[in-house]
Amino acid sequence: MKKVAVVGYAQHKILPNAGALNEVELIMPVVHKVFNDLGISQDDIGFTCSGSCDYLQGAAFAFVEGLSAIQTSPPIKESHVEMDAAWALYESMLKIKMGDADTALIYGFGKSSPGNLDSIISLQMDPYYISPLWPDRVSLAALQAQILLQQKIITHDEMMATVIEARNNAANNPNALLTDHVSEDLYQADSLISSPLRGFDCPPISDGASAMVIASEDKAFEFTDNPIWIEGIDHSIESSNLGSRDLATSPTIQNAITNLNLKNINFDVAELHTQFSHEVPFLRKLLNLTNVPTNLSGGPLVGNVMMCAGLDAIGKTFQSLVRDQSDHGIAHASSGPCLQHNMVVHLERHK
Amino acid sequence: MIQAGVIGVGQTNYDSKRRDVSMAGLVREAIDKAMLAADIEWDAVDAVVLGKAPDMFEGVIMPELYLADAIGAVGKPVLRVHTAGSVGGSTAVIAASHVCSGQFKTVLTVTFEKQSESNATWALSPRYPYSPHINAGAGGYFAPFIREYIRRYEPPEHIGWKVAAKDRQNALKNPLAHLQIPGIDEKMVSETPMLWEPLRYLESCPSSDGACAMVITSEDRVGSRNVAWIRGMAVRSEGTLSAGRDEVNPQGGIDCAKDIYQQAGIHNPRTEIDCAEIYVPFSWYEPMWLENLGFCDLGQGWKLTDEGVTALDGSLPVNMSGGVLSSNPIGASGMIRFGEAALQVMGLAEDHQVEDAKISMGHAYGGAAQFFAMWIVSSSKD
Amino acid sequence: MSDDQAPKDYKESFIHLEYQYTAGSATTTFLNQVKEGRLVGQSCPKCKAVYVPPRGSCPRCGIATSIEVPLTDKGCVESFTVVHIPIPGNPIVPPYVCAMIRLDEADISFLHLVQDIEIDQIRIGMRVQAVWKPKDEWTHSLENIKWFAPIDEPDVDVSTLRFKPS
Amino acid sequence: MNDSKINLLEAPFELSYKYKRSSGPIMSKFFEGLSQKKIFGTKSKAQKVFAPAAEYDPDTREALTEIVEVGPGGTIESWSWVNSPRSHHLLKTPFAFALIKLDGADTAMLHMVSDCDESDLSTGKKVLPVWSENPTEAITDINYFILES
Repeated sequence: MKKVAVVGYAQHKILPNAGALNEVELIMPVVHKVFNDLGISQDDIGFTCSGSCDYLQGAAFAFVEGLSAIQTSPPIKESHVEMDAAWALYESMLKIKMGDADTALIYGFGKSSPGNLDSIISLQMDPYYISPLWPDRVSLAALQAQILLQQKIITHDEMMATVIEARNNAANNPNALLTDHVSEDLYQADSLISSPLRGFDCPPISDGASAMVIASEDKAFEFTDNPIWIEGIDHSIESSNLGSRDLATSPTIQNAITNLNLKNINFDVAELHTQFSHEVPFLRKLLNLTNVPTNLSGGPLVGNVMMCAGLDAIGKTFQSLVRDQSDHGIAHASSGPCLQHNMVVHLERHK
Repeated sequence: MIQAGVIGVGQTNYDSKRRDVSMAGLVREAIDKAMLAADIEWDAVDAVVLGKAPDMFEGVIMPELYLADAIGAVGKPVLRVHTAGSVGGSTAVIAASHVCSGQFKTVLTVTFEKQSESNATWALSPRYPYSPHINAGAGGYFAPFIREYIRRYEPPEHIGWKVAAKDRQNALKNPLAHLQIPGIDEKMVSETPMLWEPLRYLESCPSSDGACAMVITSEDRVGSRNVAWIRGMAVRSEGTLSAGRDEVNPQGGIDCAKDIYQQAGIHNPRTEIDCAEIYVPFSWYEPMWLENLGFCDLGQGWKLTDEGVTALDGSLPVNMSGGVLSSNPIGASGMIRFGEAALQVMGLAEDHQVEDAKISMGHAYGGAAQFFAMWIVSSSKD
Repeated sequence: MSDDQAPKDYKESFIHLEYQYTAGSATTTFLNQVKEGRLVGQSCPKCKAVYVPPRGSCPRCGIATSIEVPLTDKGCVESFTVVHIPIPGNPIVPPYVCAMIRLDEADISFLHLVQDIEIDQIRIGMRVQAVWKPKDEWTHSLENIKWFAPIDEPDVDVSTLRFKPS
Repeated sequence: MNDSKINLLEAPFELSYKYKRSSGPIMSKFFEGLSQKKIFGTKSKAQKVFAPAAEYDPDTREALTEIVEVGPGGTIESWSWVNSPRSHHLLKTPFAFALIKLDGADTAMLHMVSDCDESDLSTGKKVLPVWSENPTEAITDINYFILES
């Protein structure tokens, strides 16, 4: 099977409200940025794939609008997932592995500011039994947080430390939306939105876009001296029946650990698509990352572009490995309530 | 590239309202049939690929999350594809890519729409601020392209009626088809009310509930099963409001067809392809796509239709199943084309079987005639 | 949630979501001009294609359309359909003509109405001009143009309209 | 194109639809039951009881057809207290979303718990449904659950 490398990644500055910018105006700068970094154009791209969600901005076919940001003459090989763009990366990787393309452009975009994300996310749930009760995204996440706390898998202190660390790390991330320092006192004084989650435990409403270029073994070195290889990638989904899941663990993360043989790898860096603070210590323990620098970008707690934050975790890991000349990175993308669908990516600098 | 083939196709019956089932039940009905046809059990399924058109049709966001249990995906990778009307076709291509990449051996893919849950026109056309009241539905969007085709090549008016009657006559031989209109003929079509000139009521697709599933597997897992080998597959996209597009004969369709012919070693599609399932939601798209896909020269497509070449007993039967004009669960409509193409070369198309079909084509398009997905399947591997 | 008149075989599930629409800079600029009775497109700095209404990009080239191009309100009917059925949410009474209007100097068309002519007289290539509402009714919408009406100029051969990059 | 000087056009709009849901045979029985103040689950071949009545077993992937009555009481498995209900919440006074394992079931049901304080809640607490006076064969035929006194 062909090996596939990440060769470029660009992220729009995360905005609280990108009102002035439509999806085209968000996507185009990041696509141009990643092309310019690599000295390439759409003509060098064999496959293009995007991730987005119509309901975020309330427009059917948001991705069709977004495609206007891309050069499509002559017509391009292109597809779209109504998922986080991390899954657009997955699809693109399959295209390269099968030999249908040597290179791929992946982009994701999301504007959460136009709508009410809480009620929109209710519509991800079972439409007969659950969404008519309009559970919001924070309350759903809180159900898992409560179980993790009760079973002492994580602690309140770990959640607080996660928030403080995320804000501190954000200072080094020029694209982060929230960079204000949070003290222990400030955290403790914050009100509970859905217990046990405070406002600080939740990600900000964010608008943005990101783009990535990946390439086959044959092409990667034409584009960059620093390809970062997708050494392993695995994803799987858990039951839609929230009440039948064991929320104290994650069988899909366990799948990835086994399938990617992660046990004996010493990771230098990790970026996790953890939208809520409790998910960070939970996943770090599951993935054996307690001593691995995690979410150096600040992660979703300092900027959470829906449909893009999973791709961003992969992109930020790529950037860390290039910048620090380190060897092994692990990235995680997620979808659905209480980490229902998880992807784990093992990135490696050396071939 | 790893060889892959379709070993099972499963379809629900299509109807305006499948009120007897939930969304999960609808999708599962197609899956159960596909797995039975493929003679596999759940443990053989390595990944699931789900496709459907906009989430607003059913008001369920990212429905792979809600459907994970029904589609048997728990513990497995699942991908959700959305490429507008072409989605059923692109979903099949992506499912096959899972196998051809070598990552997976056997993939279950399923597409659906339960249009009775909402009104398609509403779901696609909320009133947005600052936008004028011009929207006239899908027919209103495509009718001007059809009028331009007619202006260019001056075909007689009855061509559209002929396609509409032919596809519905074929539907009478497909018990799963939504529209079953006994005695349908050109005259009946021509007497139905005009909707969007030049399109009459019976020249337009219905709105349907339904699901279509397929099992695609790699060469080493086929065993002694009946198989439709995937000999070529491709997708192409054009920008929506892009200067210089020819909406009547889009370059994306031309390029996509050339790509799959080259992969399959087809030099003359008109003689080498035995039959085709082409995405024809409005009657005139049959001649338009025949030209776009290189079955004939520009301006000659309507003559193939007129001469009966595309009839079930013609030399290039098109839409043997009744096509989109007879069943249109939008998200599944493309995959039905791909699956019906496979059934033909597997010899499983029953009453609408084309005798001795060995090579067939599945085609889907979507958006503003800008998204294309196609494949060639064959009874033989090379 | 459910309604007593509803047949037994389904249940109603009411979904109500509220959004704030923001037009984006290209659309805002365009509609600000429309409010003043002007049609201003944008052209691609690379291939020179002129887009109206502009959406801020040239999908041919994948670049921003930064150059403003004032346009006339005259053009031709690139193609059209006669809509005979009522469309939910659309107040216009059928039959009416919905046409692809190609403004002079523009390289894409947009859909609008054609009136002030017998429906069976409308043809592809026919020259038309915008009929504006009274000025005091102008808003940020192409509805400031009531419809396009024929003008006494020779028809255009639409096959010559296809954009060729310069 | 990033001209912040122009006054951006903004306006509210809404997506407001009534979707027509058909429940299929299993969920129809569940909803019929609710309207008669009964809660039904489904039992798998391995005797696992899913409540509310699931159509498919996520693990064995079998279609579930055997209907069994459960509840109406249950125990709290997890909860999240919402002190200030937000615009889309059905209850306008403080309440909890909770995962409730109904008596006789092996899986939990997501619903709401109200008429109590947060400090009254804990895992393992017994709850009872408060039934709607105007059942419509919907999940909202249970208004919410209350703590068993």
